[in-house]
Amino acid sequence: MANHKFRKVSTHPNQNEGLIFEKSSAGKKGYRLSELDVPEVNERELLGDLAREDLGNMPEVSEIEVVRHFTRMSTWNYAVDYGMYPLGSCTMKYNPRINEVVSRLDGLASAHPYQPEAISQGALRVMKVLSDALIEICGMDAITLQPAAGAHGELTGILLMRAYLEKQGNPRKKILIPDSAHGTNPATAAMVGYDVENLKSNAAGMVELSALEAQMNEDVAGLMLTNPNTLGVFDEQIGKIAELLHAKGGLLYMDGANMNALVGKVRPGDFGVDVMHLNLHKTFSTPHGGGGPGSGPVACKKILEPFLPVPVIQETKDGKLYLQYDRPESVGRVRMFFGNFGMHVRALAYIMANGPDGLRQTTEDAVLNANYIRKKLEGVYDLPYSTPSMHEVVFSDRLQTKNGIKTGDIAKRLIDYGFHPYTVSFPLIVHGALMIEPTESESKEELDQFIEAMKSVAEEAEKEPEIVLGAPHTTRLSRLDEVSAARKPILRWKPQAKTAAE
Amino acid sequence: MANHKFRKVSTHPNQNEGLIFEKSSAGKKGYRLSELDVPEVNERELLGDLAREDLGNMPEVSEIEVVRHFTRMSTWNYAVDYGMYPLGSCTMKYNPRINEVVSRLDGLASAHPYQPEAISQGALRVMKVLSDALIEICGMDAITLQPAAGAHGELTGILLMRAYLEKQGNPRKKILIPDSAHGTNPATAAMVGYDVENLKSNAAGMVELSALEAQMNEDVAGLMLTNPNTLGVFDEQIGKIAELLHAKGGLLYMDGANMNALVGKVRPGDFGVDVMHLNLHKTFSTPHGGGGPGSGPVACKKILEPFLPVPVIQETKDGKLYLQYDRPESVGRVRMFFGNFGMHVRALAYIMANGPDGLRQTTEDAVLNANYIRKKLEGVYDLPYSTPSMHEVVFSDRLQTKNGIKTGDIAKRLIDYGFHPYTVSFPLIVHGALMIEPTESESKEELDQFIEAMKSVAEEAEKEPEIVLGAPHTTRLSRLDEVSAARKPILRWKPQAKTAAE
Amino acid sequence: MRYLPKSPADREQMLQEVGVRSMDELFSHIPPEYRLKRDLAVPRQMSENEILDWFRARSGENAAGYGIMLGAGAYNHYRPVVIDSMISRGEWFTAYTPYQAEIAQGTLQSIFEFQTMICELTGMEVANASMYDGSTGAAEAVMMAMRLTGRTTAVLARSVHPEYREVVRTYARYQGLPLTEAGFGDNGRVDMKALEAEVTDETACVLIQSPNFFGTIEDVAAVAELAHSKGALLVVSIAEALSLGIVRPPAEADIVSLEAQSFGIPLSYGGPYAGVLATKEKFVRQIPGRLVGETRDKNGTRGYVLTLSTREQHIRREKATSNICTNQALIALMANIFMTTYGREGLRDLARQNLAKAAYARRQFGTRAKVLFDGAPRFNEFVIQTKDDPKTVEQRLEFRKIIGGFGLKKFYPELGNAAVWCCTEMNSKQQIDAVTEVL
Amino acid sequence: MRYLPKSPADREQMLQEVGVRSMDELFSHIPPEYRLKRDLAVPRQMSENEILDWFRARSGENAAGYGIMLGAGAYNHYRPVVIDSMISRGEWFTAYTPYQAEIAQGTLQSIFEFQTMICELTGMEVANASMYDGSTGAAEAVMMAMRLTGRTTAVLARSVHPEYREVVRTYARYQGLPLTEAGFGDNGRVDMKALEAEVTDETACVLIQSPNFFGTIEDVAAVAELAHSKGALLVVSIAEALSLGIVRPPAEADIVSLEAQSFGIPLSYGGPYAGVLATKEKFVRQIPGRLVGETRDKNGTRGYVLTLSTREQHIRREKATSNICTNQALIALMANIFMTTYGREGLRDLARQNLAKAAYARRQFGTRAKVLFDGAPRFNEFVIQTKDDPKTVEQRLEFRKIIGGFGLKKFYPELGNAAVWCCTEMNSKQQIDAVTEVL
Ligand SMILES: Cc1ncc(COP(=O)(O)O)c(C=O)c1O
Ligand SMILES: Cc1ncc(COP(=O)(O)O)c(C=O)c1O
Repeated sequence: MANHKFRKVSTHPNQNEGLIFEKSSAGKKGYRLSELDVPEVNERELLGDLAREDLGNMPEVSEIEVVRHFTRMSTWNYAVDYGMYPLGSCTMKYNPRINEVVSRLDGLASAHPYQPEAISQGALRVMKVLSDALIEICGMDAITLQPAAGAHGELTGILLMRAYLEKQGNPRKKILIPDSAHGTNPATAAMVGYDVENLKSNAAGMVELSALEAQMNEDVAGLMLTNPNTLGVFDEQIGKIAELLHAKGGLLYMDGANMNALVGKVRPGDFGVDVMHLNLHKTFSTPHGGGGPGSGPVACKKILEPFLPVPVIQETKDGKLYLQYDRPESVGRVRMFFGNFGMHVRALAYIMANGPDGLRQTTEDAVLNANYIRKKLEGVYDLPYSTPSMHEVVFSDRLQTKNGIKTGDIAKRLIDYGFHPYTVSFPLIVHGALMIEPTESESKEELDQFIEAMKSVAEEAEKEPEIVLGAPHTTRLSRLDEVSAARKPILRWKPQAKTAAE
Repeated sequence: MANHKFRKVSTHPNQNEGLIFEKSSAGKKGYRLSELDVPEVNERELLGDLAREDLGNMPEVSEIEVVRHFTRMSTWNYAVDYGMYPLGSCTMKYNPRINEVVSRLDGLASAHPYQPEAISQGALRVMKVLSDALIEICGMDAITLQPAAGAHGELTGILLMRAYLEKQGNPRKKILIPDSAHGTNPATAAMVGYDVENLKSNAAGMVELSALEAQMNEDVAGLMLTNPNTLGVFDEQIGKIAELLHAKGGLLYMDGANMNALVGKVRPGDFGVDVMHLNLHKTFSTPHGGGGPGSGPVACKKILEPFLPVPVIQETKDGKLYLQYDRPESVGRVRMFFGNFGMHVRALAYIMANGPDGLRQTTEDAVLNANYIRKKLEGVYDLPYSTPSMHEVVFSDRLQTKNGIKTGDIAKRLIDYGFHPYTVSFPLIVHGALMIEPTESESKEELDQFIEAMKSVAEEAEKEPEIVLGAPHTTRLSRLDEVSAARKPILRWKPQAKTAAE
Repeated sequence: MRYLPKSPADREQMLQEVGVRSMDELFSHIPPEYRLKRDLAVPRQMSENEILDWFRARSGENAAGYGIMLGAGAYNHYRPVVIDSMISRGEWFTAYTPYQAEIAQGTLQSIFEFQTMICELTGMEVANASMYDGSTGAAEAVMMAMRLTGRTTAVLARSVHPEYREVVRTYARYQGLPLTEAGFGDNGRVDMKALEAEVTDETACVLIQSPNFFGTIEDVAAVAELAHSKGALLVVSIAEALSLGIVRPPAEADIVSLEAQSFGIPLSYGGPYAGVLATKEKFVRQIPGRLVGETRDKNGTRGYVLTLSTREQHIRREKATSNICTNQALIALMANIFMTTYGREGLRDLARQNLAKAAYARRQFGTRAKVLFDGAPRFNEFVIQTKDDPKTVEQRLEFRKIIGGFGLKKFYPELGNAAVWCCTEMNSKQQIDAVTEVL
Repeated sequence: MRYLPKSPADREQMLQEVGVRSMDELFSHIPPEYRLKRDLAVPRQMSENEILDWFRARSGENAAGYGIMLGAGAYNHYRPVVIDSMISRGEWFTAYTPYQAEIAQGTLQSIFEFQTMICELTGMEVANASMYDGSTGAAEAVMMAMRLTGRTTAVLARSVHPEYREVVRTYARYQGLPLTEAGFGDNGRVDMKALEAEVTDETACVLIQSPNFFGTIEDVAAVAELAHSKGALLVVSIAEALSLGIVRPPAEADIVSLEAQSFGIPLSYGGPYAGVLATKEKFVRQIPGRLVGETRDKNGTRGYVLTLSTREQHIRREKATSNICTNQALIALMANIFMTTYGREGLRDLARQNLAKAAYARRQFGTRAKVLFDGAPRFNEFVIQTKDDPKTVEQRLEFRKIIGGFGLKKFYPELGNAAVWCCTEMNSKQQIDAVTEVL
């Protein structure tokens, strides 16, 4: 009967809103245009046979249907506003509402990127103040806000390194990347024409120094290091690592995705990093929006400044800001205009809301939360690395696999407890990884509930594994068939599909 | 196992967010004040023993906890944005988003009611243009926007009638009210010092003319008529009714809660109404917000204009608007300032979005939707009055009661189908009433799903009544015990309750 | 029309299934002479863009970005942005009154929290879900007192907001005997002698406001004693809710009528605001408006419902405690979010800043003009008597984009050029100093 | 700090349970010489109110309420308010990439709809979930063409947005041979002769933009034929997405790179915007970025998942089709809501209004200045050559609060005082006439 009930309930759109194309019918309108105050035109006359026949299957719905469609679909998402979202490395922290308000102020939101600089001083000031703050936070000398996301920042940073080395006379061939690195690191190195050489980690989850010594030579442009790395471990040998690289003329790139573990406590520029990116959508609270937009500013040391993408913001003695384009050594543009300005506004608002004291406390709370979870779940789940944790902790499913339960199953079951899962199976150096990053935004109450849930799932894995394997049980949809999705990809709706849809 | 699963899932705040007081802990802050730029003060010095000791059990939480608390609780509500909300007489139509935007424009939202008229012309213009539009829509001569809701408008309207009759020399004793009337009508009459005399309806659900003739005399101040009435029936004898009243010196008050059935098609002023109220939160799309704010403008004929509440908006020859207070015959104020201005803004935006053509079409669609439901459900549910329906249709549970199923049970079961129930057990003249008002905002798709659900529930009432009696089955909470709630009222949280709460 | 989810084909098909040939046939039972044969003379259908432009223009005709030193029943406080962010969720603002508890727990639980916080702040035992505003709330409180005492007149302090008093008079007009008033003393408080003279054994209640219209905090305890000694109740009206952050609650009152506008509700040219009534448990069955109570569902889980509705019009009809139906739920929710965001410490800190700003302004203005009613404590409002008519001062301030105090002449001719000014956390020292210069 | 949900007591207790004495102990394993012993020199902690005021001031320093007749890659169109109303729901903007399909169906289904609409509009068979923007999208498209053809150079039309070309060069720098360019003819279109000369059997693709940087609509079919005849692919970049409402889709292209900013995305001083790549089904395994596909759950119910991720960096690492990870999902959602709101008829009507406004402006401006590239059809942009330097015109327009065309000198010295102007539904006849006077 339970099922029977559910079947009926699920007939309501709120549980089963169709595709917008299935709600479309000719003549419904969700718009109205203003009266045209210039002479009407006929597109056939103006465009000839370049005029378009029709718009095919584009939908036709009314405004209330738009509102309901996107409201109903939204209720199928989990979000930070619902609760803990401990995706490791993704830093799903609170997105402050004031950020959303200031970024929508008319003078900022409606500013055209090519409007005269004289009437863009407000926007340029926002970018300048943010730039200065980020430089200070990273302990670097210069910055570009142009990159649109972290990976884009990596690309920019490695381009800077290559341009610098080329100027030294030899761009070199390889980039060293630890096996714990995020996939964007090797992918980036390849885009800049470098071969990727894997660097082993040691038992502590840090760089194996002997390996680095052995692999570092004049063919190596540098090392891409995430610090703290994806195990949540701060590499204490960082000074030595930088030395080794610099001694052989290489450069140290830091993937700053985990900068939220350091802000206000440690500055990469102080421990030998030459260039790094930041993820404003992680450390600086800009919303991730279901997959972006991001923003990946790149900060660097003086030696790399000449190569920054154009334009660069400069200030005249009398405090006027302007965009400098004439920079002969620049690597060029990585994006049109000035980057994701709307995210710059939000990140600055976040920094202002925190101040130096708030930023430090935020970092401390993030690290405290991760260590609290580690303490409470150690033993319940296998902890492959006993090295101190910073902002996140990585467990493995070793203890559960004996009952045939994998990290992915635990994750799905966690959904039934009302939590978003942690990051599954990453980093790759931990087999069956559970990568948990609570961020500073979780209260003790929420953490305790999460811990209780994780313990309960571990217990279920012992006592009733099938309930875990079958999870989630409480969602609108059960586990989705990703295999057949990839085998026979359906990447768009087509009219005939209409019948297929219930 | 299902239960077992649910128990656990329900431990997450999203399903079971506690009271804010239960999340509070000393020292958490959700605010920060600006630096004080004037000398600090000590309240003991300034207020002496009028200074407050402390704020007792007021909560202490952070901003993210505020956001999650109100986001989580919100997900326990049904809303027009989710789907059909066919509460009869309540007119739960689409609340356009542009209304929310324009009502928040700084110059309107931050206007102080006592700021000089010279810098309030924009606000006054909004009220003036809205007033003119509503007068035209009602076919009346004058209006006040001061009343804060429909019932408040009723109070104002009856006050106008009484002031007028007093001026004629005799305020009279009684108000006639049909048995189909909303509870606010008799309650209002009483507040203005009138006795309420019940007026029978005839088999068609209209006023029994002979009864009216018999009851109408010099003791009767007037009749409060809802037209179309709460049966969704337009009283075709309206002309005769007005005559009978006027002949004996009485006045006709129309409760305009159902004006959405007439806009653009029929004007009360044209069929003899002397005074009426409108519910801007029904007919004119201002959001109902879980119980208000409303807005209940009162439109009247010339003879009643001198008695309108102060102030009244006037315009000088050169187009300056001002507030006129010097009106000796006014009934006085029914509210401070000028009424729910924010709702006036929204209602006007709605009228502008529709225009004359849109308003008419809106009325037509509302009536079409109600008749479509009537047609499809007639026979499945008992239709006590075969008189033509306007914007809503009233069924009874007669066919279901034989299986012990009452209108309230059908309503609860409807929840399982993803719909908000209709209005239950009102109007009182229909025993076990199902009062259904779809409004124009429902698509054929949504209506068909609703009809299917209603049929399915009727079928269940036959075949498996217990499933209906036990409903709802799919909500976070099952049926709530209203009886014990009223017997031993707990109207506020108290610290010791902390333990009691899970 | 873009709000209507029907295509022409949908309409055709539905008309057919209903069995009529045209839309007009659906209205054919209405006598032809009443049917409108023309378009309504209202503004033509506009695009969203045009609507936005029209209202932007109106907004521009209003003062925007002015410094506001005007209170007098509507207070300019900062509104944390979480308020609009939350209430803009459709689940809150597109819901109706929570008649169906199982799918309205969000609204119901939030009202229960609101009722609780109002009790905490006012020192009362129960509070309702909301009233239209502070003025109608005060009127309903007086009517409630009449029901409770069986007496039919009341004494209003003249230091109560003049428009509140007008509303009370309108509501009470047909309830019984005419209302009387009691004046104020040199310290701005209600004149106890005058009050004593007015209160009789036919007096249902005494209505005072604290802080009152002059910003003066009344001696609630003393007035309560006087009222109670004659068997009358005390109704205390509070227009500046933030005062409760730092001023002793009127615990001696029998009924407190609060206007919550200061708690995160936009000035919005006077509305929508939210009133609320709080009282003693023993009086609960005479309180008007909605009440939310705690209960359990079939599984024993805690939940909330509308309760004690036998007081209300939909059950009691002409015998109801009031005709109120729709109240100000969404506005009360704003206040709820505001109170939650500032909380126990914040409301106090914020109130203290208001106290400091007003104290500073009073001292500064005092160097240029006469400060009235200085004999009793006040919160964020004070009365200044200038040589020139406030209207003249107003014009001078206009250049500085500052809106000054409320001229009292209109309601209190005896006070001449006096005006009541207000300073909140929104007024900078700079603004205050600028005003000082023009006084 | 108001965002942190911990009381001092909470911190104390947690530190104890973790087994450390202080916060600093949690960082003690970091070499002391690297630990910061001072406060960061960043702005002090500000109240929400102060933050709002600061940004309001910055907003005021920017042009607000100006008439914008500037396009050049960023277009000023009306944004229906439902867009922000919807994306402001936490369920949309506070979610991460939909890795866990069962609790991300909202995001996934909306992306599937987005992919479908992009296919409908561009005439392609598949589209991805989004790219950073149109410029990086064009670059990724060129790289994709190189992978597909195994060739390592490309020809860029000079009529492609100059900044797009700069980005393509940056991306392609280390991919192989240097890129070459082909100029434009008197009608503003790519010069076919020049193009023919540049395209060789090492050319992976030809990149054109249509409407191009001058607003001219390219002859896509002809360019495609030329490219294909040399075994090269055709990549068409579209910066003004609204043109697809009324201009024939570039169906002959192999890859279309679209900038969706025109679809309800604020100008926001240049970002965030949203790019998207569309192509033929047979090329799908070389497309960069995320793809959402339809599938079924265990009960056979339709659902959506991220798919074909073996193309992506997190699986393929250095062999991935791109390093892109985070894309522009929320911005793509804005475009999705925009396309849904206007829909089949609306996009066409809106595009027609743009066509009409630009045609009128061109005619009017033409009476005062020289219209260039008039030999081929255009959408809402056109090039005007004035006697005076555009900078001078700019100053004259400043008084009328109008932002004029984009001076071409910087990138096309040979065009002298030419500037590319844009007119959309947002530009009134009155504005256009005002500008005409000033030219
Ligand atoms: C360690 C690490 N590096 C790089 C990235 C890529 O950043 P983005 O997704 O902003 O491109 C991420 C984000 O997933 C990350 O976690
Ligand atoms: C017929 C009728 N009259 C009066 C009212 C009272 O209107 P309000 O709730 O706005 O006070 C209502 C609303 O419920 C109603 O339906």
